Amino acid sequence: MTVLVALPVLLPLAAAGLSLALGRFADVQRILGLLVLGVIIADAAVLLYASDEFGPVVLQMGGWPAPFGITLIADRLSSLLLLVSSVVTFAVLIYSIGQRITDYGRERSSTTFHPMYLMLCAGVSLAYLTGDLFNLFVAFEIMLSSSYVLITRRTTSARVRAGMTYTIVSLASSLLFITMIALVYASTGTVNLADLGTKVAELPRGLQIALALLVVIVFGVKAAMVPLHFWLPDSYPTAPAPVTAVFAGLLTKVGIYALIRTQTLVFSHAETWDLMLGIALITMIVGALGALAQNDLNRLLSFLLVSHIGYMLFGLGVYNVVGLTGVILYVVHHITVQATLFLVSGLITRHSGTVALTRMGGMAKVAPLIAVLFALPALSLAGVPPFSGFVAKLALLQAGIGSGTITGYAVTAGAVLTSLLSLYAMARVWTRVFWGQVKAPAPDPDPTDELVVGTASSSRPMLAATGVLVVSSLVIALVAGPLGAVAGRAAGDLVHGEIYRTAVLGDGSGG
Amino acid sequence: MFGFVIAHLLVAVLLPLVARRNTRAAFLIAAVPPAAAAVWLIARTPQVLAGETMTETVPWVPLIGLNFGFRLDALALVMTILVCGLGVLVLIYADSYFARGRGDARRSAPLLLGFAGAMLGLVVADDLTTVYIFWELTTVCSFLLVGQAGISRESRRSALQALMITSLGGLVMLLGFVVLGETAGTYRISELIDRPPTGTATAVAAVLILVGAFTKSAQLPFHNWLPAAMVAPTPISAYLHAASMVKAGVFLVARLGPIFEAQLEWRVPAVVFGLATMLFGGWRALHEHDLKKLLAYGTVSQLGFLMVLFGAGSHDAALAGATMLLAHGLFKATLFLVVGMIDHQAGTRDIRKLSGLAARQPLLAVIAALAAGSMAGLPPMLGFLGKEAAFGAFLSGPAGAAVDAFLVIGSMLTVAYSLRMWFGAFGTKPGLAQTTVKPADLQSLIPAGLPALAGLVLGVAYPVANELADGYATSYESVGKPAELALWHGFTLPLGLSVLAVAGGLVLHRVRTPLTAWRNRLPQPLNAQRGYERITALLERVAVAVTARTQVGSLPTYLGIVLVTVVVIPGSALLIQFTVPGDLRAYDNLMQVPLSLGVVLAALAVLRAHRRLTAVLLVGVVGYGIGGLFIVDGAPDLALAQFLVETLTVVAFVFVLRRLPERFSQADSSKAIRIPKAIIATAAGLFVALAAIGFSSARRAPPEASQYFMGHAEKGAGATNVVNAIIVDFRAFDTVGEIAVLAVAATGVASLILASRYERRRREQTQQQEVRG
Amino acid sequence: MGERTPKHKRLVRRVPLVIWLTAVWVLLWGTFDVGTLFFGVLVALLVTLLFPLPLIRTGMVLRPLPMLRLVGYLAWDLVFSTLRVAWQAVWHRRSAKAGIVASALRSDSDHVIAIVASAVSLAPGKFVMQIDRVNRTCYVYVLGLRPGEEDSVRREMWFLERLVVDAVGSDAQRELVRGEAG
Amino acid sequence: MSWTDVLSATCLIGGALSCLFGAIGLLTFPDVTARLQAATKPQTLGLILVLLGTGVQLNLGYATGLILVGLFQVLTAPVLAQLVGRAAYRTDSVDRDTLIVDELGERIDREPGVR
Amino acid sequence: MSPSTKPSWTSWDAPTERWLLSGFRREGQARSVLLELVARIVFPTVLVVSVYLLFAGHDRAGGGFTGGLVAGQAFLLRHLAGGRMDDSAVVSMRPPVLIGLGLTIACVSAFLPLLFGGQLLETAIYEFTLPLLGEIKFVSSVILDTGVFLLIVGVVLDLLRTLGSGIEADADAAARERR
Amino acid sequence: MSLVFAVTFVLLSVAGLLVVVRLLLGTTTLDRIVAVDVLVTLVVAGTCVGMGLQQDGSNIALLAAFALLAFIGSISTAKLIEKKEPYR
Amino acid sequence: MTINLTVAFAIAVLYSVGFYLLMQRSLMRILLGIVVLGHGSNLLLQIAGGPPGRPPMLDIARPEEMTDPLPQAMALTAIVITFALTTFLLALAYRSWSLLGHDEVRDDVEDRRIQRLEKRMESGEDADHDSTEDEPAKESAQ
Ligand code: NA
Ligand code: NA
Repeated sequence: MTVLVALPVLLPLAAAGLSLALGRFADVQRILGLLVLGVIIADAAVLLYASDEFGPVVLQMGGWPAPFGITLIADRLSSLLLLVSSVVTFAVLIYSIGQRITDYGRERSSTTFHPMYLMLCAGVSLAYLTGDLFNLFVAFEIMLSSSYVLITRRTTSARVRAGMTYTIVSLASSLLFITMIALVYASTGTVNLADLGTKVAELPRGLQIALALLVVIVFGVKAAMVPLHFWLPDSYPTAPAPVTAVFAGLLTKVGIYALIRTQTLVFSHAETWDLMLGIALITMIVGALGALAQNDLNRLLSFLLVSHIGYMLFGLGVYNVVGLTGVILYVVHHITVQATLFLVSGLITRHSGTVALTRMGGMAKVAPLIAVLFALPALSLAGVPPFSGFVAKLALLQAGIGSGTITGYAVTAGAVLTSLLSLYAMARVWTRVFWGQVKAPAPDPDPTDELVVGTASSSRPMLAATGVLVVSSLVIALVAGPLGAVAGRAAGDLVHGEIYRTAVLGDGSGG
Repeated sequence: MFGFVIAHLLVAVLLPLVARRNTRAAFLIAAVPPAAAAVWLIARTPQVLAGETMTETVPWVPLIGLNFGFRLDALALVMTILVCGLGVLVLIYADSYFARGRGDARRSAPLLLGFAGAMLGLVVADDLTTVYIFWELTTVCSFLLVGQAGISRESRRSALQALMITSLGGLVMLLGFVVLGETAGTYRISELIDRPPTGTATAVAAVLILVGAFTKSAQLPFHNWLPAAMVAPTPISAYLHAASMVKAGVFLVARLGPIFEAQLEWRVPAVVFGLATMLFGGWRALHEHDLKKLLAYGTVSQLGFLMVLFGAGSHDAALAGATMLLAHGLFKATLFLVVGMIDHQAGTRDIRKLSGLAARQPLLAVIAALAAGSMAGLPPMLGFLGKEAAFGAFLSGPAGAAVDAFLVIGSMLTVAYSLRMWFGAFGTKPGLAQTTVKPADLQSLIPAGLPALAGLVLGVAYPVANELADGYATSYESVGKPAELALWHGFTLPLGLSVLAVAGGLVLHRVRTPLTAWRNRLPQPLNAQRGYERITALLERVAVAVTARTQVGSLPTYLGIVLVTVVVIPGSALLIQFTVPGDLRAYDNLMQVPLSLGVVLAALAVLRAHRRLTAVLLVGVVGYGIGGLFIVDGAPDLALAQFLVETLTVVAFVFVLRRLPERFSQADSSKAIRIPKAIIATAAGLFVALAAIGFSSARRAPPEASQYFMGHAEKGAGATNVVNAIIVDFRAFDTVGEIAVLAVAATGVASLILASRYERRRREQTQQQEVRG
Repeated sequence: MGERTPKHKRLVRRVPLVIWLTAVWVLLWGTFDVGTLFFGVLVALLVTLLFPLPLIRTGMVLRPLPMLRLVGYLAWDLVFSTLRVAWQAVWHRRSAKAGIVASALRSDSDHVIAIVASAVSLAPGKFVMQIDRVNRTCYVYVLGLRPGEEDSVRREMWFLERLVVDAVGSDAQRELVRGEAG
Repeated sequence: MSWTDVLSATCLIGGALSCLFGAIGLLTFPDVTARLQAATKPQTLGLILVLLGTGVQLNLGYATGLILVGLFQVLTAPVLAQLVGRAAYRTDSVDRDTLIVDELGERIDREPGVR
Repeated sequence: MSPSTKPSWTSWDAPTERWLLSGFRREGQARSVLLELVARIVFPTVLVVSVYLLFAGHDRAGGGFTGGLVAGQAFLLRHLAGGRMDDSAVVSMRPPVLIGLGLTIACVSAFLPLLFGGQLLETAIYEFTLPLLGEIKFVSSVILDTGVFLLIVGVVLDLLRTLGSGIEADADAAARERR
Repeated sequence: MSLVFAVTFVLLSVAGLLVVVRLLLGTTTLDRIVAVDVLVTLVVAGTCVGMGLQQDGSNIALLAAFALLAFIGSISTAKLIEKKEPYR
Repeated sequence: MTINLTVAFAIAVLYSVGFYLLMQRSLMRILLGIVVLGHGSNLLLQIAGGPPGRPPMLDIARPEEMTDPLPQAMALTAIVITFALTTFLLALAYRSWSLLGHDEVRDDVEDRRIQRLEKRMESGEDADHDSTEDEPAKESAQ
């Protein structure tokens, strides 16, 4: 049973190794990838059921008790995010395979994509599941390093700059991460998260605050919170659609997850966290305004991504069960929807040959299916009911109003404004891309690169994969009731860290 | 009720499958769900009027109070009859209106049905969250219906404007709902009415909710989206922008009025803005040449009227409001459909081009006359009943008198533009050729005629109307004897006001030409359309300005900001609490001094290096020095790894440097850039060092984990080298991850370096092909 | 280029390497017992067979006594030269002169030439800057060279060549070196 | 102090001094080739002496490993000298004024095609 | 490029025999008799040292990681002395395959204890006595270490293939194009 | 005996710092390569002395690896210097 | 357990130098900055374990005189990871050089476009975003 916790990490890692070794057999790579990700979905579902029903599933690696060995733990939050993430990665893999087969035929293998993609999945899974700060660092590095490779794969001159920005900023934040771990270890002598919860509380107050803030910055860079967000809109948009989709959907959320996990388990806040609320407000507004200034579809979506990170920080800032419930719901919703939108953007670009909004038009007539595939997640992102985004947003608004502080009210108002601006941005995309006169596709700006745009049509697997994600986001809305209940319980677990701590350390105090 | 809503939406979702093949069938199929709902509702009327309300709750996300709560009471009944009944008629009308097989038709059928479903859900909602859900659904449907294919820039703009303004209101309203719901602890409207919350929060909620109602119901200053939305096809205007959607705002005020009965913050703005809107809309309608625009401003005016009635918060006003709600829906739908037919058959709806239509289309003229009469408040139409009740509702007190005075002026305007509308459309104008028209078909005439007829019938059968309206009005306690609807109350003041209104209207209609000329000379400081455009332009400006300043696109700046954040935020927290630890020593092992010195010197020298290779070697020395420090520390494993890795790193650099220029390409940047960078870097470096001292001084006990590892390495992990035991056993999982990173990096390097080889190969292939070809 | 050698003979020629590698293994573990030896041979065989180096007919013969002489000479040279250079480093500094002297060797064997060059280079003061393999010439850089000393450098090289050939050279090479020297 | 200690002390001090003189030479000699001489070779001797000095202090099992280290050093130092020296000569890092004889240069000049 | 066909004086020291690589010579690869002699001795020696480090890691400084890196240095030396790496092994294995294999071994080794009823990544220690060889201790985590070792060797070989030979090929191509 | 070790340490440290000075001065890259090589040799010697001081030779293989590393790093850089790229 | 001043000073310098290099435009300098930062952080990680001691090997030292083994293991992992990412970035620098002919991190094209747009807006030329339709489209699609 407990081995199920390690599968989402070890399986893709082993599969990545095999995939690397079998680089010349394209079909084997594809089947291996789909198979492993499929297994992870099932595994995550079981973990979610088990953790919700019987409490966190804990695996002490190597049989060494916590806090000595490395603990993997699937509680409600991590298994929920794991489930959603694996659905997204699965769908994106289908999309990517479809794209490659459409453009290059079945035989052409791509030696790096599949192993790197599996590594990325392993890293994401590990980040969710690990109960150890240093292991979390390792998880981040697996995830990020494979993302570096994916974003610079077959780079063209246009993309190499983006790859640099991304890689360098991520590396800088990784180095801060290591520094933070060193400080943590220097002061507490442990890196087990559950153990840290008790040990950090014994530190002098000033050190606690400094440490908590440093942690916020380290994960804030990954999560793209303003003012640490700059790198994101400069780098994500250039990558091929499936890569951007996974990045946008998952990587920032892993940052958010780490932020939530550490801020609830290791540090604790007695009341509403005004600094975080302020950051949330700025993030929301700066991101939304950034989106309005863009003419590039992918950049617009990237800025919206930043903006909506603000929502998640908002819930964390409120720091109570309602707020955290909202965050969890929002993360679940946003992973799906943001990934979907980038996939749709990929479909649009294939048709139009460009990402410049001003050069597109009339696509609703030419490609009505894409129009539908865009409209639903777009509305969801804008928080329009009855889609998943609305449910999450409502929970956050309730938390904000319920916080009873002026900051809370201000951020709630900001959230409403952001919602309006998001809708405006989406509606503008709609009016420019899908309405108006039909425009002829622009020629492929770089025919030598791997990405085929402007000429090819989208294949069935690509549409199907996007459709699967759209349906997933609808399903999230449909089952929002039970989902909300689970999220609520997960938020309760977060606020009362005892459950996690007991699950990891046992009933004793960790000896 | 939920079943009906779902049925609407489901059929709407599946309808495109039909619409793709056969648009006619699509409209007729689309008419089925509203028809069924209408029949069912009408069958329910007696029970509802008997006070037997039906409720239904479908939980969605109970945790956050998100439920589908429904309740069929008198107000809901009135609205549902309007929504479903008119829905059926409009769909039948649309079937003949839209040309067969056109994209507009394919799109419109499902959207109209979906809209009907949303509207139905909205009017029977008994939960604030439910209200909001359907509210926004109608907004989205409206956006898509107004924009259609968005071919013209005007249609795109109008659709966007309607969307943005109503969404703005919707979101503010949602905020109000949340405030209200969180204050009262329930989102259920009927519960809120039973136990109305009080206090500042409630007042805030009231204002916020009113904003939503104002935008949706096109009240000043948000009115302008409605006339702009007239670019939509006529059946859509008739349904959305006359009969149903724009009513949502006033409906909401009607629905929630009893909760805020005691709040002045609710009643005063509603009445004031309502009156202003009524007058403004009527005034504008008086000058429009486009029949649709004329009707649209008429709608604005009527919505203002309704806002006054529902916002006033009394039994009598509510009675008048419910009556007018019904009346307006009936006559305005008819008028829009009639205009649609004129447009269709005459090819224009400009009253300056239409002439002599009454003779050629007598039936149409009669239908229009019935509707216009109701609009003007002529007896025995339903409109008359409503208007008279309205005049009667504000008789007490000076405030009431003032309201009444404005209402009368508004009604004069209404009479005037009703006349203008009818004569403009059907009258014979001197000096204008008779307009040639195609005959209207029955499928259009019947849907247009039925509501007009209903207005007449309900006016005559005023007890029925009274019963319907009173069912809602009783949710307010009446002060004296409750008013009743009747055609004849005797010679009362309201009757006099009615007469005054009609007479004034006639006069206004006569002097309309000089009036228009005078109006055109007036300066127009208050133009809502320009205001909207200004605001959006400002938004763009702000967006671009903020983005241009925050997103500078320069990596050094970004990294600088990250570092400044590190120094400022946790750094200040650290500094405030920093105390020099008592056990601070200069060194622990003498060898640390020369090694550190070497490391420091080499590191500083890197900054001054101009040759790449020199810099690399210096960094290598730093690495070897660190390795030396590791040895001194008693970490041979680490030192070994450090030396090996350092060497490999240097070699890797050297491999790459073979191809790169000898010196760094970057010219030395100016002092103005270098110095801030140096300051930031130094501050950040000092922060880390200080933090290292501060944090390491906080630990008192040796780490348990390490003690455990030392105790268990030999027996448990089979190793006397504890570090190795940790690497391959205690924390073997880290090792697995670490080698994964290595594998990834190697793969990435290969993918980057070999890319040029692939490109070269491809280039050579194409060259060869060119040579051959 | 492959002259066909029987397989077993080729294996035999790998034996010295296997012995050397086994010795290294044992040196590393620092324990001399059957187990270490067994695994040493195993590892040595594994390395030799997995990464085989091309076989070269060296004709080298190891002669212990001359070998000792060579080592002794090198050690002495190392110490002596170090002292000399240290002296120069402290007292002569910047005025130190040098020269590059061409010195033709007599043996025509990669091994001998390489070993001689290495041996010369080991001690401070001089090193082989370049070998002209075809012309069997070493270009020796000599620190502190005084004018007219070129021939003594060449003589020293020949002396060293003789020591090397005596220690590891084949009989034919010894013949050659002695003949020319005589 | 046993005789091993005396031997060990001599070796250690001698080795360290050798290293120090090498370092001084590295600092004071005028050009790369001279410094190369001065630096790398005394290090070889110094290292060997230090290894020896330490080796007699340790027990035999450990000391054997030191032989390997010394062997590596002896093997690799000449190769490095040749490569660095040649590179210095080629990149004109050798101070020609200090060379009283340059038979390599003469030979290269005699053969015009050779770079 | 001068019109002369004479090789640069730096290649005068090319050995006359094949010292390092069987049956493979590379155009333009600078050779040096001293370097090749040393590489010929040092290369297998260092491989033995690396294997020693792999097994000695349990009790002394070392382990799969350092062992692999040391073996990598051996290959690096060979690359410097002799050029291309592909033919260096009898079993010619592309570096990515080696990397993949190493990673797979490491991951699979995590699951092995499950077969014997242990925990994931648990270590089993087997001690047995063999005739002649004496007491042998086998610690199962050495499998993980071996995976690490292989992977690291693969990584270094891959770096030599790409950063080493790959960039050199680019340089050659650039030179050809310039001509 | 530990005095001898200490003196050795000091001498080696001084030598190391002198080498670092050369490293910083240059003037050519080859000088720096030589300096790095010497520096690693000094670290090897220092480590060796340290082992003697602690009477613990269990990590001698480490020294073998170090000695080799200095060599490999140095020759690779030296080879780079020697190779004059035509584009320069 | 407080770390000593010598090492703290070294850490301060290493981090400062690393951060300064990180803020340069030359990718090679940035890369060196990352390597230096890596050194600094690894040193910090190792030092976080406490003062120097004997190597943590059970057969040659007693547990109480050993250094803390856990930071060593973590620092080892960190060293490897830094190395891996360094080589990757190095390859990226090379790729950048061979594609673009330089290895500098230039500013983002699209961000620059928005800054130009902002300048134009300020000078009042182009207030309406909708009219960007006529603007020459962005340099590339992807
Ligand atoms: Na392309
Ligand atoms: Na072990």
